[in-house]
Amino acid sequence: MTTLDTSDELHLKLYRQMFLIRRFEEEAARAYAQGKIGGFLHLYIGQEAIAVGAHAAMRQDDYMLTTYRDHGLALARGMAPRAAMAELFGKVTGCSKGLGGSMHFFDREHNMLGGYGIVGGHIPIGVGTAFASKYRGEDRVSMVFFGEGAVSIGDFHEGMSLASLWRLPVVFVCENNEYAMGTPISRTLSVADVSQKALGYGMARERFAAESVIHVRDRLRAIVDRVRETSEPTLVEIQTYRFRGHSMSDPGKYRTKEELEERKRKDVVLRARVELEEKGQSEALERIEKEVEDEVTDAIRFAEESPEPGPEILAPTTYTGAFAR
Amino acid sequence: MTTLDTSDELHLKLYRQMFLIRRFEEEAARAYAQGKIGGFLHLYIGQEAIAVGAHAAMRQDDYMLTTYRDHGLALARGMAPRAAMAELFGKVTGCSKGLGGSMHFFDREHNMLGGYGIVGGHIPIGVGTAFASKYRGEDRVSMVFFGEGAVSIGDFHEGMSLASLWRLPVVFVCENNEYAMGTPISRTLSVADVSQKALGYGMARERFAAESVIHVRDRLRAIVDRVRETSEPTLVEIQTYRFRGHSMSDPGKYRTKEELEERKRKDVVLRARVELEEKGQSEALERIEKEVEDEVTDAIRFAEESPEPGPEILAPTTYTGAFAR
Amino acid sequence: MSTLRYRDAVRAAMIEEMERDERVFLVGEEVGHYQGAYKVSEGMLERFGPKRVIDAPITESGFTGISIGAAMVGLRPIVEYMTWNFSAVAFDQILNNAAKIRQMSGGQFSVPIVLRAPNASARQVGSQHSHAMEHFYAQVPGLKVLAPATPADAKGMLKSAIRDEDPVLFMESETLYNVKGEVPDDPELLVPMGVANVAREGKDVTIIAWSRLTHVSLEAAAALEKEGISAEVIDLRSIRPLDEEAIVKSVRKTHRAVVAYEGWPFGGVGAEISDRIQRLAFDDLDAPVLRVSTLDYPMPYNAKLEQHVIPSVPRILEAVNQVLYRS
Amino acid sequence: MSTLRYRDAVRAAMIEEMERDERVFLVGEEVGHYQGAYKVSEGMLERFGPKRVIDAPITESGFTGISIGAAMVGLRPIVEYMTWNFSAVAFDQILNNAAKIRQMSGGQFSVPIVLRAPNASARQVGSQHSHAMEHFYAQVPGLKVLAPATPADAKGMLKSAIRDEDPVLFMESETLYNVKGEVPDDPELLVPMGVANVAREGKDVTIIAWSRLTHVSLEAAAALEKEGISAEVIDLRSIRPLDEEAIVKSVRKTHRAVVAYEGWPFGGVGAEISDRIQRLAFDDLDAPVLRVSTLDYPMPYNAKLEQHVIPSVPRILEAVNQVLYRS
Ligand SMILES: Cc1ncc(C[n+]2csc(CCOP(=O)(O)OP(=O)(O)O)c2C)c(N)n1
Ligand SMILES: Cc1ncc(C[n+]2csc(CCOP(=O)(O)OP(=O)(O)O)c2C)c(N)n1
Ligand SMILES: [Mg+2]
Ligand SMILES: [Mg+2]
Repeated sequence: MTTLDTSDELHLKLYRQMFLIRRFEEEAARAYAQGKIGGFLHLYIGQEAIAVGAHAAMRQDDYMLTTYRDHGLALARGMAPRAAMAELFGKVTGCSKGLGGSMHFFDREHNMLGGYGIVGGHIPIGVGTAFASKYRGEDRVSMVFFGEGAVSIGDFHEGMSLASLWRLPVVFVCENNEYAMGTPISRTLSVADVSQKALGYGMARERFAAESVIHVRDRLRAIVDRVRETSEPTLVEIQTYRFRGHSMSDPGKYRTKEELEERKRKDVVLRARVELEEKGQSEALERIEKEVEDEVTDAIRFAEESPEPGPEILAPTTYTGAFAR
Repeated sequence: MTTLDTSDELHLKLYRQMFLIRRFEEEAARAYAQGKIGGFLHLYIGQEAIAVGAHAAMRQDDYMLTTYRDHGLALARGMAPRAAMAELFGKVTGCSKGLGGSMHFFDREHNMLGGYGIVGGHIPIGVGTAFASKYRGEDRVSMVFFGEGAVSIGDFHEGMSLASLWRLPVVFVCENNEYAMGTPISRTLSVADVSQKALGYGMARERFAAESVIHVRDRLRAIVDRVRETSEPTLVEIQTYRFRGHSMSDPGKYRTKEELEERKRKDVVLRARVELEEKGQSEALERIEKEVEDEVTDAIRFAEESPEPGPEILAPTTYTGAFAR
Repeated sequence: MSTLRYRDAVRAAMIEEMERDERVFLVGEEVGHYQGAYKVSEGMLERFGPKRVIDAPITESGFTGISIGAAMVGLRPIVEYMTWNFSAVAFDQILNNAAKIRQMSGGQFSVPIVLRAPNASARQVGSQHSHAMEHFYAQVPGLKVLAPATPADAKGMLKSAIRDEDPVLFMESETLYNVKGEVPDDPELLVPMGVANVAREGKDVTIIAWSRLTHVSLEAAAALEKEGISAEVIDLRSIRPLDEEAIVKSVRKTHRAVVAYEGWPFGGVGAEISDRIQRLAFDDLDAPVLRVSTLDYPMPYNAKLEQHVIPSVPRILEAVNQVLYRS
Repeated sequence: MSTLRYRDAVRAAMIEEMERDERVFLVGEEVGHYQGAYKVSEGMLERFGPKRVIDAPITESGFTGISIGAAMVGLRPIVEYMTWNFSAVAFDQILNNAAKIRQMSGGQFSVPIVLRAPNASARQVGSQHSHAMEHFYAQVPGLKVLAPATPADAKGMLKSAIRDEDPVLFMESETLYNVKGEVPDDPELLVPMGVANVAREGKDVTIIAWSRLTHVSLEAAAALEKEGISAEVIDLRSIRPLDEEAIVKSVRKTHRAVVAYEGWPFGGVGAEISDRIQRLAFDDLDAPVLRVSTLDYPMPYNAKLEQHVIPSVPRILEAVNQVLYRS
């Protein structure tokens, strides 16, 4: 069992990551409104403690992957804001060379194995990375994220079934933000406790709220350690909330203003800030926030100034080698 | 709560159905060896108590459907042996006009909604028939059968999820015969108790062995009555065993002779016969068996003598109305 | 006649048929409380209630299968996928059950079901969300596939689809939902399947298209007119059944054909049309049939590359010039 | 050279590549203890152990996805489906992940995976078990599709597939597994993708085929010879990439083409070939290209109807006579 770092230094570092995600996405939303970003844009605002806490619980050589709501995980993993913003702008300097867009952030260097657009489809992929680790006798853990809307689809079940049967080192993280698009969990699931889904596989399960980034880190670290040691998978339900619509086109009429306001009072980014302030870290906070502002401004500028990919990029990214149609 | 008929008369009737299935399939196996039947032939021998007991627990207007291993259910439901055998022989007088074959027995008149070849694919179909009953305000129950090998596939999960969420009157019957083709349940599932799969949906579950046809009828009747009353689905695992290979081409090397012999000693058809004999029904048994032998002989003769479908049958069975390519 | 947007025409067809026939219901993700991901079903939950306008969880294979089962025993489901892309997880249900049940039951059971959704590209939605799925499904006997381009056809053909006894796949387009057009009010006015529409008459070249590309082809035809070229535009509307007579008739007149559509170049509906023309109008052809399709790559996110990859007016003009041996 | 059955040639390729490269493994239903549903992997569990020859439960989408994930991080999975029919439940994984990951990651991740299984009809296995799935998959950029007809090609091409960096779909046939042929022993002898084979030279007509239909076409060519007609038979072997040069070259010589294959007539690989011929050899064609395909119905169980529906020697002869304007 590792002893966990609970220093202010660490907390500041995690706060910085959350704040970066928050500010990155706020600016992305603005750029979207200006028509600089197209297609879908699913914001992670409100859920930052999960990606950041999870990254802190993992090793850099562990594999992580998620859904179309992928900016948070990518930035937490260490993707440069420049590469992230340039991807949103469809530029060749983007993490996926402008070919993927918001839903398909990939970063091989940081073991961010992608954002995927088909609900549930990436779950077996994540299990497959754990399969590879076990096959090679490595002690990596894989972590795959999905929403509570994804647990009724076939690929969730097949991924869970095979991970249990083959005892693969994978943590399934369900980010339960209460809504799948406009559908509340009560119209999606016959059970209120998502972690109950583990029972049919004899899989270990955990369930907690993303109250704070440190809490998420702590809970996940214990789980990840156990998974690494035993090579037995676990299903984790983390309760959270998204502050924005499902994507930019969603006005979010399915929930009340009051509900939203109440949840915003529990904002994990704000709460981390308050806590750190109370611990006398105002100066460090200001420095960090300034840095992040600069980084995001720089990312926007970089994205704006970067060149677009040309048609010559299409063939070599479709197939690896030479290939005649 | 209905009081259950436990008369010898009923037991003889159920024995007759089981014996018919047994003899029908033995003769089908022989015809297959003679090249009169082609493609796949999956025998139900050993599992007869389930289809027959289930039919006795259901009403004739209830919907039932199953896998490619479908002769048992079809005959239990009341399909004429002639139509069944003719289908195996590929004749136009067959239940599916010789177009379906062994895996695709359908009988609209008897509410046998088909045998299906894709593992799991028919489970949502079965749920859909229950959806229709509820939609129309009828009190029919649907029953869908599948093997223990089917519970890891996506469509099982989606069917279970939706039946629970929408509270549909459907009984999921898993015929656990311990093997999926050559794979024992231990290499298929991470849990030994298949009924445990219900837990993740908050669905009611039951589990018992198909010791006798009356036992199956009794247990299922109670479940069906409850489902009919509450419109809440149930997952039922029934333990059984198949005496033949997965299909005709399977020599069944994955199990020992001893295992098979031991199971054959518990043969539900044989046990029903012994019990009825002990109750002094030898004469009735002989009469029934003679009748069945005649019926099967007649079915074979009918199948042999029936005409084959001609090409003109193909267009009107592909589309309902007129249709230009 | 009323002026309706495509979106409203689709809705009008559903409402009229649901009013007419108790057995018809609508199921899909966000079709009810959310009023439809693209607002196609707006107001329908309020009108018909949750029994007939059903919000489904993300289980495309599950609710497709359920609808097939319900159709077998007498209901007439309309399944909305959020987009056709997501039907890929229900592919087996469509291929093996919807299309096969009638034949493998020897004709005992039909599957009167309509599967509908927006299809093909929709502005930068990228690699996994831009598929033109008709190219997979039109191959399959037992299925019918429609792809109307106008509000009037959307309404009239969807009504035909809902009344049909067999599975019908109905392809809309996010990029068409706001297109306006005159739509007949008569609820008994159905547009039949299998009949193409000559969207513009011409004599020098035939452009065959469907769905959004009908409009792009009409634009191309207008541009060609300025160059003195008279292009006939055939809007297929129905892909399976395919109105080969209409195609052949036009090509017999123009002697030249270009097929313009979204979808990859390998096989698919475009190749089928090209093959039929060369087979049925071989002696009438003065040039090879050319196809203007999506280029042979997964859809890139970048806006310019997306425009580069999907068929466009300039690429249609280029193909027309080629079959006319100009340039 | 050794004389091997097709089944053994496939196995030999897998064994050689697994001996050569630790990263290669085999996963599928019944591939291990049962020795393969069609005995293709016989003895492999004993040879390589359960770590590398893995029995999977019935979860085609799951183990396809797992293999894609494993391939992304450096392994080289071979996935066996019991038959290609069952890949329909994994369609989304193949379409949206296997084919797309490389492009949507901007080239960061490749998916070196081989998906293999018997394909198309297999004697009365009926409606849901007789699909020719290449017609769906060959459409998709990002995938490669092979369908060898002989043991030598089966071995050499499977080895190429396993060493390839991209997803390769490998189509075998239950009806070919017992076919014998000479197979080179050299484990470094690969048969490249994208190169067709002239299986028989001729000058009057070109018959283009693949997989089992290559053999049927050779039979047809032998029958034609007796009537004084010299047919060239092109065995495509590789469907995507497609060797259009070989096809065009042959048609330039013979001026007539027939495409013979299993699969429905609407669209698919056959239409693609027909389209390429009319486009690339328009002036060389003396007759329309004709296709001999499976008829446009789900596969019936009845043996005679099945024979009626699938392409056969008489139907190929009929098409050849037609393109030769004999009758
Ligand atoms: C198979 C499939 N069906 C439908 C969609 C459309 N869709 C995208 S996200 C989404 C809701 C997902 O909700 P949830 O899983 O709770 O994740 P969240 O968006 O809340 O993070 C839907 C329906 C899709 N992408 N894939
Ligand atoms: C999706 C799919 N994958 C594979 C198969 C091939 N297959 C047919 S039956 C079977 C075993 C099924 O076992 P189980 O569910 O236990 O039923 P049982 O045969 O024992 O009655 C397999 C693998 C199939 N039909 N469908
Ligand atoms: Mg959610
Ligand atoms: Mg079994």
